[in-house]
Amino acid sequence: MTTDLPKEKLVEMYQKMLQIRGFEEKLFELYSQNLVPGTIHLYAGEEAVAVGVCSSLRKEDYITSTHRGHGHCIAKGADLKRTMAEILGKKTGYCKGKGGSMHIADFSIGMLGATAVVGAGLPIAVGAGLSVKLRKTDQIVACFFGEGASNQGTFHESLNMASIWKLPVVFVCENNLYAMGTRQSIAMNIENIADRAVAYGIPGVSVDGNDVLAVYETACKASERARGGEGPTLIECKTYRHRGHSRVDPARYRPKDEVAEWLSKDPIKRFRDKLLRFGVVEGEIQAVEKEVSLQIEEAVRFAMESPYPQPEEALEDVYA
Amino acid sequence: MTTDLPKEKLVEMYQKMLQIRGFEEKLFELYSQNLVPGTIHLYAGEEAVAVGVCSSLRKEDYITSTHRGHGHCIAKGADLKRTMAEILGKKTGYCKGKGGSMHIADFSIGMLGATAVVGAGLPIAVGAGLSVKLRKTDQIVACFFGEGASNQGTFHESLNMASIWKLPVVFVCENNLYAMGTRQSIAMNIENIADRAVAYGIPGVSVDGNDVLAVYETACKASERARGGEGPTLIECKTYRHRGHSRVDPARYRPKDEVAEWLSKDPIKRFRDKLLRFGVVEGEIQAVEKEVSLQIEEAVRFAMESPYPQPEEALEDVYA
Amino acid sequence: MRKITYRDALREALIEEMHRDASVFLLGEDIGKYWGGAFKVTDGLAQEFGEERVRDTPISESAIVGTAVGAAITGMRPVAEIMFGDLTALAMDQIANQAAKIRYMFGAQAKCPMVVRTPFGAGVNIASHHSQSLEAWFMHVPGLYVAVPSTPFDAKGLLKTAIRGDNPVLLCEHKLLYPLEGEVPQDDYTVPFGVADVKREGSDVTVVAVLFMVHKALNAAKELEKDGAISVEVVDPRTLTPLDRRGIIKSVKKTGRIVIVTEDCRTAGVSAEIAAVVAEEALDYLDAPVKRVAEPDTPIPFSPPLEKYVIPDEKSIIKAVKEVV
Amino acid sequence: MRKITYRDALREALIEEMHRDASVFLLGEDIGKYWGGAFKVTDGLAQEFGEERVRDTPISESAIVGTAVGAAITGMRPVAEIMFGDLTALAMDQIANQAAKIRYMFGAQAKCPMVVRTPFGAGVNIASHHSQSLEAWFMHVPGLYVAVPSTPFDAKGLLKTAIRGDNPVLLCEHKLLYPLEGEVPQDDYTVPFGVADVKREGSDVTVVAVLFMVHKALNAAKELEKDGAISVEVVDPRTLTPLDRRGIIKSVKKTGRIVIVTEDCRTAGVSAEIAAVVAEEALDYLDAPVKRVAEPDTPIPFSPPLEKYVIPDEKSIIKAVKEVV
Ligand SMILES: Cc1ncc(C[n+]2csc(CCOP(=O)(O)OP(=O)(O)O)c2C)c(N)n1
Ligand SMILES: Cc1ncc(C[n+]2csc(CCOP(=O)(O)OP(=O)(O)O)c2C)c(N)n1
Ligand SMILES: [Mg+2]
Ligand SMILES: [Mg+2]
Repeated sequence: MTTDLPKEKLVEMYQKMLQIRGFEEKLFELYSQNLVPGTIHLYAGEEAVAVGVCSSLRKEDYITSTHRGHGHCIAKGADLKRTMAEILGKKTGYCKGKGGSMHIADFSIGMLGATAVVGAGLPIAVGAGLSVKLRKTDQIVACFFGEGASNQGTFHESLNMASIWKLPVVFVCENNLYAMGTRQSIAMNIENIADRAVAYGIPGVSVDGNDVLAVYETACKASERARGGEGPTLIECKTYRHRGHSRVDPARYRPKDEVAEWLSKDPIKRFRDKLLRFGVVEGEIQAVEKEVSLQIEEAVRFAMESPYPQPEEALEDVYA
Repeated sequence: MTTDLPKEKLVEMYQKMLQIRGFEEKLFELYSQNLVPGTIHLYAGEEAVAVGVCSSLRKEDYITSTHRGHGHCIAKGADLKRTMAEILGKKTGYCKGKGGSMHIADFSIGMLGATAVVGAGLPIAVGAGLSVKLRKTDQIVACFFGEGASNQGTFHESLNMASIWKLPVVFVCENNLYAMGTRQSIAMNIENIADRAVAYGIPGVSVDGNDVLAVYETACKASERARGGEGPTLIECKTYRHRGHSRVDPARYRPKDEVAEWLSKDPIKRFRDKLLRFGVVEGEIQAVEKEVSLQIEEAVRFAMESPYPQPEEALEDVYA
Repeated sequence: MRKITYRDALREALIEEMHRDASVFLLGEDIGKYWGGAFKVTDGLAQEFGEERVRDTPISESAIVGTAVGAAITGMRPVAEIMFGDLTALAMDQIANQAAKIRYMFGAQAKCPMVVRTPFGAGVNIASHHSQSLEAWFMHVPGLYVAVPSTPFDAKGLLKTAIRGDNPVLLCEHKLLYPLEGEVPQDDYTVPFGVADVKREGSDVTVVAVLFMVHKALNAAKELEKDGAISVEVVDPRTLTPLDRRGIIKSVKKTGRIVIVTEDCRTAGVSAEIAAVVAEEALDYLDAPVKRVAEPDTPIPFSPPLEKYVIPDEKSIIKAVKEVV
Repeated sequence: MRKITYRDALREALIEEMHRDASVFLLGEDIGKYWGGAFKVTDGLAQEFGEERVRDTPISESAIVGTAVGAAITGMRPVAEIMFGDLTALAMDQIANQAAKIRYMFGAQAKCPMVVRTPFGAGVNIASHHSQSLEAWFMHVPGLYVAVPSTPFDAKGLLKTAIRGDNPVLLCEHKLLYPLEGEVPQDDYTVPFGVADVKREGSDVTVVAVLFMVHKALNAAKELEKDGAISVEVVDPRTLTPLDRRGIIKSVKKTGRIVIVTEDCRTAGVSAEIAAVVAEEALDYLDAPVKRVAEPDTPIPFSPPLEKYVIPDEKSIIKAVKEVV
């Protein structure tokens, strides 16, 4: 496989993937030390999806996200420090500590927020797409959701609506094979979520979700289509989460060899090898890796040192 | 076209279709005389669907129904008198006057009731199918709904669930081209609702919904499949309502020639011609027609003479 | 002053706001040129503003509201119509968990200026799925405003306030109010949220009523004045969130008695909250127990005598008033 | 008597009822052998009863409840789990418009014996979409029963009553109660609906509390007894529908004072209905205004200090009690 992408873009994509991975691994650690309140759903293993898709977007484009949202956030360009601070419940976090891991958002970069109600983000993405159309800008919307979410009624209503109105929405299904402990085959009778596109008269594509360039290319086509006023696309990215559903889940429901197989398809490792083949030198890669690990350390420090909000702030921000 | 059906069955189907038509036309009349409270959604023109499908069912099989439910009710074998009484709000009606036109039901013949929330009947049909499976009877469930309802989230969730559990449910989409004033093409980007079956890995079939024998044959196949434990089928019956959406709707949104074309495909007229070709003699047909019109008159008389419920009965039947 | 119907007052508000602000648009089932809304509130608007801004939707209540949310947080001011109030149940997640919470959850990064218009109420024999009054559910949703106009004047003024505001609003209409006529100024005006309106002054008893019940309360008040010379003050909160607690309490302090008349079913309804407010904040001024006049705890039945029996009427209001005076 | 947890008490009820009656079955997301329920209430049940009767579902809340409805009206006794109470919003139509109304609409032709189990409550920092207490919505749904067990004993007994009854029941659990231990008899028993339980006798003030708040009320009562020698009676309604109004009023008649403690947000919450009942039916016995202790009208925030601030605690209960005594 070759690519026409400039080296800088490739390295930037690699950097983003590393940021996500590093961020999640650090969170895992902090959680074990009881420093993360509530729960977290880690994105490790699925980095190629968020980064592949978001690399096809412009800054002013929108994304909507899920309970597994840190990766989307970082891929869209969110600040690691404020993301980390939010997840730790700090006042300096994106949502002043009101949202936490499951409601991360950065409206300044078009990250319209994570909803923790599975499937609830889809109609919101449709609305953002409609807004774009009515305001006549050339923004587009990428809407992330899991294969489990594709069984929600909102999936159906949203894809239908986006289709009839030819809205600039790219629906990105992160098929990581499981919804909590429920394997895809228990919850639906089809192999490819992409096939569901037929029901709405829109294109549906399945892609290797652990290959960031494959995701990127697929997303670029869908983005162009969206920006060109031709309407939505459903992209299914086949991927796998490295860890349990949420921090406390040992994921015993997954066969060991399945896990091993997917770990061997680690999107970061694969992309690193590719970068070398594309002529990025080892030293350059290591420099990025070093930089990212410093960024993560800095994010943690920032978050840890940040104050909690004052209790009474709980009463603010209910109404505008 | 030929048929293997015994003459009695054919005549019985014709009779049911006539009952529905006669019932609806009479209701139209009564409504104009201010004798029907509330609103009514007439089924005239779609008789071949209810009769074709219900003729493939056994008495102990279930159906679920919609706001346009009189036809389903009659086709499943409900008593015309009690149906009419219910629609007129009388105590002798199936629901003691509590339900009316939009909530007609006859549990004694497996008619599990009409819901007026568009799309809400689908999961209920799935539940009935699951019940059958768990109780290990050989009943099946026919679930009626409109093409408009196929855009509801419940459609998606229900077909998916019925598919994964291989439930004995026949989903019957009555595609009459409109949902109130909204033409199908405004509300969805596909031609055939049957294509939506792909999303659930089940068979989807489109059939001429104004040809009662075609509907019957399609329904028989689906019913056999259901009874055989092979799971659900989605049948789309292309049909047309002769009148407006509800009693007050003049249906000006429908092009005149479209209406004319569909009126010329009147399922009752077509079936009558066929009966003659199948060797049922004119006299026999006329006898049925006469009988049906007497039945309707009797139903009206019964309903008109029946008392209203006592006001305080409003407080009964909230809990078992 | 000219008189127009409640329906026309709502339509005028939509028209004027759509002219004033290009970010206002409408969406809902059959609101467009083929039908003009099940209750004709949007009749003619698609013709005037085009189908982009007056948008017919598929039957997808959840996505209708969700789409409004997405549009609202990205710069638009959608006004969604849910054809019948009972069907808000289908959009409950998008209304209560998304629209109402989005600002708070995201630490005020977003605002969600949108309106959901929907008709509640019984009285036209369309049974259990088309007749409920569910305002109380939405009062229990922080982040959402709930408006309940009872007159053409309030309808136009509250809808304008709703559209211009930066928060999600459920505008509760009532089926029987649409044809009602009332005075509505030609000039632009708004009705503020959180300010109850004394629809009739009185001194013996406060009757708090909402939506169609305001008119039944006014009729009852007239009757009572003639009849036993009881002077009834009729207070219309106009918005349930924010609720003008001070306005209600002020009236109770004056009269010492309160009857609350709502069309929802009694238990945990709108009247419960108002009763609780009085029990907490004005107990010492009460000369008689609080009274609720509401629907009994049943679904709405279809048959005319049954339906009539469950809907509060002038008689039941008069009876309640007499019990406390 | 042996002590078991609230979680185990619920599980025992399910196991015993499934053995007793073949028509009882369970459905819900991740309730089966791979997870055993998000809060492990159904742990091991798929292994014991098989996957037909302990059925993992897709993420389709509306269809989960709708499927239960369809099964219930055709002879089964489904127990559906909605993983978090907040998600009942997605199934609101099936719960409120279908399950609760089906018997009435169809003139008693059908019965709909089903249970929806779901956990409410905040306190574990999982923010606005996983922490609400929404019991009040369901109190406002005639045709539905609403049970709110606060102890392992009540949990088992109420769940059994719910399963054996012929009506739809929302069984409200609470996340923080699952690990709570309490005495539960080995023998079969049920707890009747509509009978409040005096969890602690007292004479100076009645505190009505539900779910986890019962325990905070009991702690506060202990504190108050020591402290200022105030004798608190703690009344737990155990079911909100039917509500044991007589039981509550009886206690108020004794104490002359009432504080209502619920974890839902204040406006139009459970406490509003209870306050209204007292204001209507026991006003003359009140020596002080009714007091509500509830969450403020905000979504539930994530960060620990914020969340802690909005959840009623012993301190706020003690303060409220002191204000009325
Ligand atoms: C509507 C809803 N149902 C259930 C849950 C509980 N829950 C949280 S994540 C999850 C699984 C989601 O699966 P999927 O959509 O495949 O996303 P993934 O977690 O695999 O990324 C479930 C069931 C929820 N938050 N919202
Ligand atoms: C959930 C819901 N949305 C809207 C309505 C109002 N309504 C009643 S019938 C109808 C059209 C239904 O169209 P379709 O499903 O095609 O059935 P048809 O009337 O054509 O038989 C609508 C929008 C409703 N009753 N329920
Ligand atoms: Mg998944
Ligand atoms: Mg139709």
